[in-house]
Amino acid sequence: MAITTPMRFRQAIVQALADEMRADSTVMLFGEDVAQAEGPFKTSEGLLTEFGPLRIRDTPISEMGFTGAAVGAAIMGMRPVIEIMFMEFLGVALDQLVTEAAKMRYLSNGKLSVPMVVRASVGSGLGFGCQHSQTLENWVAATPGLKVVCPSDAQSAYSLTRSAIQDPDPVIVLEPRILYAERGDVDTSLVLPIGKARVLRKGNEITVVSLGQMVNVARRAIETSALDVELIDLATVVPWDRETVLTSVKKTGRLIVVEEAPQSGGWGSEIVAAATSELFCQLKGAPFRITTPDVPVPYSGVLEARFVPTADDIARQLIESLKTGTTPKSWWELEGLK
Amino acid sequence: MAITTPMRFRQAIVQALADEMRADSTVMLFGEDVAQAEGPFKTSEGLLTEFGPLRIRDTPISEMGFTGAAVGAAIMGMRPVIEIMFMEFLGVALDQLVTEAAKMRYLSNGKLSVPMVVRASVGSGLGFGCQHSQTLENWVAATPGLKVVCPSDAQSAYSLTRSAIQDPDPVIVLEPRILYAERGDVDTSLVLPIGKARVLRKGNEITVVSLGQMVNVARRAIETSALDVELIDLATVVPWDRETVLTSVKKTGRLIVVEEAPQSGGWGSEIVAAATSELFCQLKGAPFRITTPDVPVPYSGVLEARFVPTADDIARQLIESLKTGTTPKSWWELEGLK
Amino acid sequence: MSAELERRRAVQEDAIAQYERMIEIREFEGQINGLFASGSIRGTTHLCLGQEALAVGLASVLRPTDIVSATYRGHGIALALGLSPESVLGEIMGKTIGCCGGVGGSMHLSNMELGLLPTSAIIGGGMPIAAGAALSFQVRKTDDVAVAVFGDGATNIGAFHETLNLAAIWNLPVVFICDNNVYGEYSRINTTTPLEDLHMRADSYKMPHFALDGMDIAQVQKGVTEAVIRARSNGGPTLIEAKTYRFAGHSRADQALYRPEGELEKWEKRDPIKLTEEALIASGALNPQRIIEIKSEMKTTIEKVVATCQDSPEPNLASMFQNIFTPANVGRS
Amino acid sequence: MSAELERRRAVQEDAIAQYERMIEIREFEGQINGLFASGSIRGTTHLCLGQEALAVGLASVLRPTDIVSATYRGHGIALALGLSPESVLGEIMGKTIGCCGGVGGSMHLSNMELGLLPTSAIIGGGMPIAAGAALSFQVRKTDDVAVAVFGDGATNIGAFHETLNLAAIWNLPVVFICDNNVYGEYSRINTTTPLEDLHMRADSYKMPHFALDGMDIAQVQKGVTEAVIRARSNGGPTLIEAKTYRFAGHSRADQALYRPEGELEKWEKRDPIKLTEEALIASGALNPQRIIEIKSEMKTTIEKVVATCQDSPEPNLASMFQNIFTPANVGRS
Ligand SMILES: Cc1ncc(C[n+]2csc(CCOP(=O)(O)OP(=O)(O)O)c2C)c(N)n1
Ligand SMILES: Cc1ncc(C[n+]2csc(CCOP(=O)(O)OP(=O)(O)O)c2C)c(N)n1
Ligand SMILES: [Mg+2]
Ligand SMILES: [Mg+2]
Repeated sequence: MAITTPMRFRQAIVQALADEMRADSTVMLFGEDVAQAEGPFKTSEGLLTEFGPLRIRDTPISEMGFTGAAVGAAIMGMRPVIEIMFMEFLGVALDQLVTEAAKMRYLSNGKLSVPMVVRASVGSGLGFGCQHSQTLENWVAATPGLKVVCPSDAQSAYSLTRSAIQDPDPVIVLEPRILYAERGDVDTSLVLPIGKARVLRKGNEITVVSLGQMVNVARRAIETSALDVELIDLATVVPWDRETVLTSVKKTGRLIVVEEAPQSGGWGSEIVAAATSELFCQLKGAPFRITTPDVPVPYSGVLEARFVPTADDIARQLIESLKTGTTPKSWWELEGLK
Repeated sequence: MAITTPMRFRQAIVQALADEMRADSTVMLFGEDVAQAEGPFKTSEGLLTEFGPLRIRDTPISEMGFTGAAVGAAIMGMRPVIEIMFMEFLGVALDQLVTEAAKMRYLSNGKLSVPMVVRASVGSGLGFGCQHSQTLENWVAATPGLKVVCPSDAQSAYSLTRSAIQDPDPVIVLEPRILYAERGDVDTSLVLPIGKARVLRKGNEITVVSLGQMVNVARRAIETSALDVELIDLATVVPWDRETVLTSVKKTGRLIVVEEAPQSGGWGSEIVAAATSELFCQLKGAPFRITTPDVPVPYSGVLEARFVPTADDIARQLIESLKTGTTPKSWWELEGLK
Repeated sequence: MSAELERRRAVQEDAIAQYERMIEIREFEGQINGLFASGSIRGTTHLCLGQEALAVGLASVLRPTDIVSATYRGHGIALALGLSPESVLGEIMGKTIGCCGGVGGSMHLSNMELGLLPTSAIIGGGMPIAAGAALSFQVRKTDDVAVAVFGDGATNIGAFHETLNLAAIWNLPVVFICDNNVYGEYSRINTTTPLEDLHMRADSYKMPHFALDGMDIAQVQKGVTEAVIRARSNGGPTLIEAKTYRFAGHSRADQALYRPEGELEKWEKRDPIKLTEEALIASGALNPQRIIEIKSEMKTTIEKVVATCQDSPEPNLASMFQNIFTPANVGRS
Repeated sequence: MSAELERRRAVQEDAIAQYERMIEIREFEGQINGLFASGSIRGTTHLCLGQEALAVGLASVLRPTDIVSATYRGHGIALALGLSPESVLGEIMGKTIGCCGGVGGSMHLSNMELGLLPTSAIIGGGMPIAAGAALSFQVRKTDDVAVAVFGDGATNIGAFHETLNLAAIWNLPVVFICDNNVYGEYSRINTTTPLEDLHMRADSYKMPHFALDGMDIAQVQKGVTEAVIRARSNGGPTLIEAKTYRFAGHSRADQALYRPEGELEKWEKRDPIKLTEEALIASGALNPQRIIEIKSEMKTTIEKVVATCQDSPEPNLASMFQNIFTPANVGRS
């Protein structure tokens, strides 16, 4: 029987970092306030003490500089992990990931690899306002050469972080900030490979694909709906697990993606489009996405609570779509807000 | 009858800039080598001479600096146009568009607007290698607050550039670099509003949606296929013209998106997903995308010529999909390359 | 003239009003932690306790047509520029009464009438925007100036470098004010920056620069005035380093336990409010009795503001769909 | 030892070999325009004519285990570091014989055995990467160094600023070499940068810095050696400004008509090849006759290289699908 330990999501990250650093002396961590202060979100607690200032480092506020430094260190055989406090800050450093790191192996004729990990906190729900609450998967999603994962609970935070560090190529780990304090049971021997989705609940009527903080909301919705839904935590956004998702949709004939990304341009379009192209004849109803509206993330608690799809929204749309076979209206269309 | 003038795509841009600058003294242009040298792609020929150094300016190599300067100048009532020589260079400045400009109106409670235009050359085909050939629509596509257009010929280069400058909000104009030298007829009185697709060819069997440099390739494919295809130049990527596209798909029952973006994460997923969600019951065959493969843009002429979908590829897939109702294989799947 | 413009004019003209505004800021910031504890505020917030002289000194020197770009640590600057305490606290509480209707929050205060651009939560984000505002003044040939206020930590981000260079080569009417409060988040500036006198970085752009005592409102006024006059008269940009100190932690959660012993106490001896009181008493403009009254009145005022904001309605759902794009097409043709 | 490592060793040891390599670069670059005209090369290309002393001087001082990050203007540095002319020209022609199998092109030469990172086409892009390589040396406690070569124009991009600050605060073993060839594209440096001596910007990071005459290979060797020794012995980074001049236009299409009259001619008097010849003749190491022979031999060699590359096969379609991800999982566990 697997031995599990209860811990918070953020502690699972600390644990994964520590376990990797113990196993491999080339693993190092740097970012703003990750060393002395042990991380703005306490995701590096104890690491400076255990691994010392050569491997655990605070950086100046220079995302381009230290992201690029990770690229260079990785090329030379280190396995740097960097922390981007809020995903938005990659807006000043995206070049180093999309246009440098992702292309380095190609441009070396296969002579080098870039085994770096970028950890970035993402998402809404904590009242951080519109410049600190986006998910922004799309910034990195259409980039051959990058891998992108997103844990949804303490277990996947632990296992995906380890897989990301072990991966020989650049991996971006999107950490839903709202989950840092959540508790879960972690089996440290469980491996979650990159590129593999997690089927969290078996079902035959509808396939729901979700990611990050929406996974739990989708699960609650499914439970209240009392429908026979298969819930897939996509876990890896790039390259996403076509096999698991398409096998499920083949079985259920119905696909709903539940995502925090905006209606326009969110990652879920990729899943819906690919599933439709490949399985058109086997679909029993319109596949669709349940998303956030096309608005900047609002600050007010009242508004922000309504910004992400709620379990009620999702349950309503699950039930209605099963009944009608068509795409139900979003809550803001229902309320005439757009 | 409309009076048209023959000109090159890049000249149409010059003309649009000049016409706007004559009409409005708040319009200005800055970027690297746009003044003295009249633009690395000669898209500002004659402008310094006519409008002088106050309004036409060379900048240092500081994309973050001058993009942000455009945001500030726009807020204060100017209509700055900036030139980003290659779209990739926004990788060092994306913050100013996605996280600043797009949110400014929201964060001022509607008290300010940001009437700026970002012109950025995009795409493959000229042997510029993988750091100077991407289209990267996805960097800006999931951002409420930004508009994104992409001309496909001299006429739309002229008309969309003018509409972009006249627009009160930030607009990004993606200019397919390979088209700069192409000739076309321009009617300077023709207005192409932002958000409106262009139906370039009426048809009843299949709807093809395309963008930028792929529009002409798709047109050639349609002509050789001898099928009754409706060709839509999407023209605006955000907010895309749901009405025109969905009306067409309602009529034809079939949708194919032809795009230069990579198979994973490209903008076409949005169109396929939305059309499927809304029109599922009216579709007669699998909607699908014809894209570039998930590889960095290769340099070699032989490889780059094969990187974008060819007219032959497209024609084959049009014909096959009409016959089978399913999604045909991409050329690299056919050739067993992936 | 709007009430907020009146508030602005007050600090422009009168030393007592300036002192009162400093007290207002001190009182205002003092309320925030309690409001967090009671659940009236969520998210995060960044107090400017100890930095009141810079905020008010700056506001007293500028015109409302000048433009200021500041940061998430912006309550004090907003109040100093004239935003009403209701519109600032209301925004922090996410209420309709807030300057941004509640959709912005603590990190994004703004008021275009008073020249406050939406404050940025991205380090360095506001700097090129300020330069752009200055560019517009230059092209239109007004004599307004733009001011960018940013922290010590911000001097290590690329935008700082690009903006200063651009402003210098274009000779823009902009004043860069580095509010060196010794810390960037939990990092003491000397652990991230090899240089002690940050204003020296202006040499890289052949830009005039100097440091000033940011705890002394008179020094702030003198220094900023010098730079503003240069900017107004086509003399180009200036980099000012205001030496200040952050009396509170970086943000809500932070207790600032990383401070070397005695450091806070040393700086508290130069508390800007204390220094101002001493000066006003010395000049005879105020007496100790009046100071006690002002503080007590201000306490009452701010308590009322809190009550008003707490009673103000929550925004309705429609408000999150507004103000993304400019309505209709207000373009020219 | 591979033939390319032999080529590297040659320039490390011998002044004549260094001179020959400079001639090789000159000859090589001279061929490029013709190859464009004949359609053998597409895209764009950036010649380093006039900058041969910097390339060869640098390569002569470094070890193959040191790491160099350079730019799209990288043919000379690649050849100097030891890449064979076939692997450089082959890459520029997009052939399988190229160092990158033809998928990279002129702007992206690389050879990890010789310590050349893929050159970057993004201004400033390679700078933090070099710092990162230096970081790995520091953590692993080797005494290798990393070198970042970049242009004058690159000193205005944010990455320059962030990288120098990071390298300074971490005391990284990295040498920054600004190849100030007076122009960034079509802009003379003084039109985009208020400072003339760009190395002075290192003062912002308390980093040692100096200028050197980039036309004189002995000066290059002396200056780079000083910085490399400092880096190898834990002395941290240095910023060197090599004063050079770009004899050709910015890229293929550019005729450089924007140059002030007489400027090119003035710099041509200090042609690095001429200066090297004078020095070698003065020291008796070479005579004029031998110089003519070397040039003529090199001409023949490069013509053969052109022929070889022209005969080399085009890549097959499969090659564009390779080397995106590392095959299998070569991770540890
Ligand atoms: C680009 C970017 N990187 C990191 C952060 C996170 N962050 C917020 S405040 C802060 C410290 C800034 O320090 P300083 O510039 O000294 O300003 P202060 O907070 O002291 O006023 C950091 C690192 C950010 N907001 N933006
Ligand atoms: C971020 C970025 N902005 C702009 C460019 C376009 N560009 C290519 S070369 C160049 C000039 C660079 O000048 P300099 O740094 O002096 O190098 P040189 O070409 O003279 O070697 C520019 C602006 C780029 N490649 N990357
Ligand atoms: Mg600070
Ligand atoms: Mg140069």
